[in-house]
Amino acid sequence: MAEDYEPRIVAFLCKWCSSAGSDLAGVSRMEYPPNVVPIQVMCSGSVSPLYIFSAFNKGADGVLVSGCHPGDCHYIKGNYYARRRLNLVKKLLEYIGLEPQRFQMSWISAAEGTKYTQIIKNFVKELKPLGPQTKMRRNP
Amino acid sequence: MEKTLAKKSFPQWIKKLGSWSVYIPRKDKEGRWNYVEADGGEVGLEVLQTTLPPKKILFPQREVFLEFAMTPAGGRETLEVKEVLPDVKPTVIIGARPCEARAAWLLDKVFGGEFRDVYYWKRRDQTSLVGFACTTPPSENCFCTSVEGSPHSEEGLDLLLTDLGDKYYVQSLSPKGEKLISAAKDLFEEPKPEVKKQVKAAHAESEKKIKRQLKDARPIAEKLKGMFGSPLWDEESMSCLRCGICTYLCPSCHCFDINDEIENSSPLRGQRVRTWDTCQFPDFTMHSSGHNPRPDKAARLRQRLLHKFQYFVQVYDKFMCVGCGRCITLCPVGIDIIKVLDKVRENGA
Amino acid sequence: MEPNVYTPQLAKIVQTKDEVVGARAIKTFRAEFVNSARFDYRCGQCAMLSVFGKGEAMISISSSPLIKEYMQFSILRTGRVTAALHDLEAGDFIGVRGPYGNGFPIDEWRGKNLVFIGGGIGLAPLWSVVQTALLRRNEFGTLSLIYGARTAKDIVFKDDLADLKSQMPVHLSIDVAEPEWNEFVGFVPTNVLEKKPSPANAIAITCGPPIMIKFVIKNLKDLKFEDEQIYTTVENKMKCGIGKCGRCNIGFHYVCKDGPVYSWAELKKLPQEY
Amino acid sequence: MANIEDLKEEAKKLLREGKVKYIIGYGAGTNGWPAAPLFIKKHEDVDKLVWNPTCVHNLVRFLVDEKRRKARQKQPDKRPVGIMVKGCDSRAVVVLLQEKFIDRNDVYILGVSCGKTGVVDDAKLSKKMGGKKAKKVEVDAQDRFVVTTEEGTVEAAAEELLAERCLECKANFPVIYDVLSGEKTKRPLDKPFGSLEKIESLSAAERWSFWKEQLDKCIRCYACRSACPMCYCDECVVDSINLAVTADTTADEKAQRIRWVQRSAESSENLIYHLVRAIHLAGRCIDCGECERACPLDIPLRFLNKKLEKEAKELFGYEVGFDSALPALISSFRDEDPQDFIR
Repeated sequence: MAEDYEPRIVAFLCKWCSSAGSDLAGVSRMEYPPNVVPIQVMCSGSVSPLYIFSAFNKGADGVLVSGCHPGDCHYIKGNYYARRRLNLVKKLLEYIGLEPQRFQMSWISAAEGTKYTQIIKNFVKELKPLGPQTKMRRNP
Repeated sequence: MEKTLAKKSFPQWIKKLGSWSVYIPRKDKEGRWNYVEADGGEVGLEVLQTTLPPKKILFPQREVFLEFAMTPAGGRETLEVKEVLPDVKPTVIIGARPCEARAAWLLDKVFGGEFRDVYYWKRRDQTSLVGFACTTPPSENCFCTSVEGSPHSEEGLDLLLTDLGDKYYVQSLSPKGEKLISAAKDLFEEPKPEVKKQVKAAHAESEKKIKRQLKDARPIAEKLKGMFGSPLWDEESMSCLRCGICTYLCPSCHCFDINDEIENSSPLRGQRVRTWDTCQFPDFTMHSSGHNPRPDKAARLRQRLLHKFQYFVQVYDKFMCVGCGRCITLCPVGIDIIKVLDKVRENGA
Repeated sequence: MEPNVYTPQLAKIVQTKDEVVGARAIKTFRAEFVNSARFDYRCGQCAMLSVFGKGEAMISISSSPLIKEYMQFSILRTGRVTAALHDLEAGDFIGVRGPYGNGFPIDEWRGKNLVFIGGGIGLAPLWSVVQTALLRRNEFGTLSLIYGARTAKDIVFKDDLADLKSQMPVHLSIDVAEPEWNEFVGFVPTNVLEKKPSPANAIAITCGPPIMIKFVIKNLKDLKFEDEQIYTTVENKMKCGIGKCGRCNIGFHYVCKDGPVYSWAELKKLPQEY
Repeated sequence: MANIEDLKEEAKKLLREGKVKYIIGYGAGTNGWPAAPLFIKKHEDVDKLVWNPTCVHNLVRFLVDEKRRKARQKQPDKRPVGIMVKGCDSRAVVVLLQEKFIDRNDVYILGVSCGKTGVVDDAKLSKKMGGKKAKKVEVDAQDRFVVTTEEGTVEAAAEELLAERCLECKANFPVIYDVLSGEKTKRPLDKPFGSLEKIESLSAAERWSFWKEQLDKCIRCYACRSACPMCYCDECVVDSINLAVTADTTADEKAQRIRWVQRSAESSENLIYHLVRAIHLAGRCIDCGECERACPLDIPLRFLNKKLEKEAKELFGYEVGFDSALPALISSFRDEDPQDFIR
């Protein structure tokens, strides 16, 4: 794999927790790879599977959806719906043969700046050996 | 020019057509026939009817018209537009049916004329059609003889092969056909006199074997002029699912859509693309205001039939239907174009 | 190299003018060809305008063919391509291909009194004929315009209409009464009945939404206009503009090629599918 | 298979008394297939109703058309529509009721039991008949299929010709009905998701090449979407152009409509279209197999929805189309929903 290959990750971060967590990481000047294109959403429950498929279609190498821990959701149950729906998305993507590491979900609270950087670091580490995502990408 | 070609030397002939890109019929696992690029593998000479007609090669589902890109140059971005023409190798489609070649001959009329469609003709001029005369009807629903075609019609064909058991009687119908023969002259022999009689008999015999029939197609075309408001269209389209099968798989249907497809939004880069379209989808005719001259499936079934059996007849004096029966065989709810037209004929009779 | 009917020529927008702002915005563009290509057209013909990345839209050329310096399009903001067109300013590039359609048979109308009846953006296709008639004024009898819009704000070519009043009777109307509106209030077809244009040696040309055309034709018939004296344009959805893509047909006519201009005598014989 | 004389009597009564607007049932097919959907308005025509193993269509799709037709009429006729449903079709009615797309008194359900057999698969039938056309297919006393062609009749064991979904049938008689014709026989169900194993056992690379090869065949004729009773949206998110425009749709709405998928039948666009359709059917698809049967290119679409149906059952204990009071799969959750995949 070309050493300089840098995977591009699209991350849907819930505004109340994960996005705040990533801001905390930034404010605390924590080091983490710059591969992420963050998209702030009001709740992880509002992330439609269509956004995930479309991100891969437009060339994302990895997609992350991150929301509040169960029980912390600003809208009470948004993350519970997300947990069920995105589990189905993950199973479907695996079933058609997409590398399972490419789609990840995580719980990151507003206080977990370090966990955010850790997840991004791991994600980049797992994506690097896979190389660019060409399966769902529009005319690769 | 007429020749004969032994069946066993068919594969060698295909090998000799190296400078052509050759499409041959092949049966897939599910038992469906389709045209595939020749790969030295087995040639399905006993082909019946392919699901997708040769139209998919002459008039592909996707055709790039032009590419556009916003290139940053000297501060101000300039728009660069580049026309894209298909660069097509000489192509030959082996195993087309006379009705499908007749459909290509109809498409020639549509895409020719005043505004020649350069994309279609780039492919059409390079493509030769080698037809198999239908000694046995390819489908249960063939009715080519009712729409002025026949199992051995020659329109649109460059070579017509008639199966005589161990050999084919080869009729060359165009300069392209002759080139295909001269590419492997040694495989072709002069036909013996009695072979001509055999072919005539085989052709006559094949016409009798056509299974379906649409009586008085021309009077129906005339009668359709007065049936625009008839309730018949509502009744016959009740079970229609409004999908695109009957049009996308029809060898003579040619409606299309033109859209800009974006690869990158900034800086803008994309292509203008022609894709297949069908009068059966609601937004085919929907105005930007939401007004739709054809609001329901009755109007669309009427359009599909009138276009083929009245409008095209009025403009080109030919039926736009070649009687291949695909729309009958593959309609998920069994709407049968012959039965609907029978009802038109009997309507108010 | 065989000419490719689908490839647009690049044109540069030289001037834009906001005719109507707000919900049903209308903007007028003047465009010049980049390589000053020859593009002679007849009044009433249309051109397929391209905004690359968005698509194409068939727009009638609203300037008179006698004006050579520029071509003018007045466009209602109503969808993907027209909204993109509205975002463009002078200096931007568009694609133009055409001219398409049969145009108005203006030469056959020599010596006749011309009655123009427009509704909303329908005045754009009419404008090409109005300008041409004015430039060849002595070839025609009387000229008059009956034009209506939904509200006073929606009226197109406001200042042009003002100085048009000095050259021909202009009867404006809006659908619903407004405070400082003192002309006719009501739909255009009713205004036609009100103004009672005389059918004697006259040609009536009407463009607008399909529903308006239907009733204008009915009322003109009540005023004893013959079928051959009434002309209109059919604005079906168009994509190719050259009678191939199969969507704009009424009967065996492709409106983009065999139309969009029809006399009622011809249109009456075709299925009412527009 | 049930003889439907009792159902015909009921249908005649309904039409005579004007209790239903019309009846959607199965009638003699045209030349494509022995049976076809039939719409009956007059009680004299009820005798045209047939019931045999070639009644493969899921007629519930036409309830979607009925709703659209009513929405377009100024004074719609509010009477219910009579509809013949098999076991699987009846579960489609349950889902439409569950999603409040139709109201229970919009429909008068004439249920028919498949008994111990089911409906035939067209590919298996034509392979068995060696391409000869089957004029009629019936079930004899020993629950074997008797196929009549031009050259006489051929017998076959049910399993040989049964449609794939019938081999995994979960309801061989309707779960909801106003009238039921035929017995409530319970068929021994072999492995519920047996057919999935073939694909699930493949490696990821093999699965990808399988799905890529299959979905590359798609020509985007949308027959799968048109045949599906659950695909009833007026405006499909995947279809880049079909937008339910009304007089008050603003220019901005039309201009800013996102084209999620392009119209070209390219690999990536076909894949996204089929993935989005599959995920929209999670917990809604009742496996009537119409998408696969309608597909002219024989793409095994059932296996996309079947996978999600299996996950819904195994991960969330959710079974489709049995209880219209149940909340939908993706608008409900349980505390014990698995979250091992979440970091």
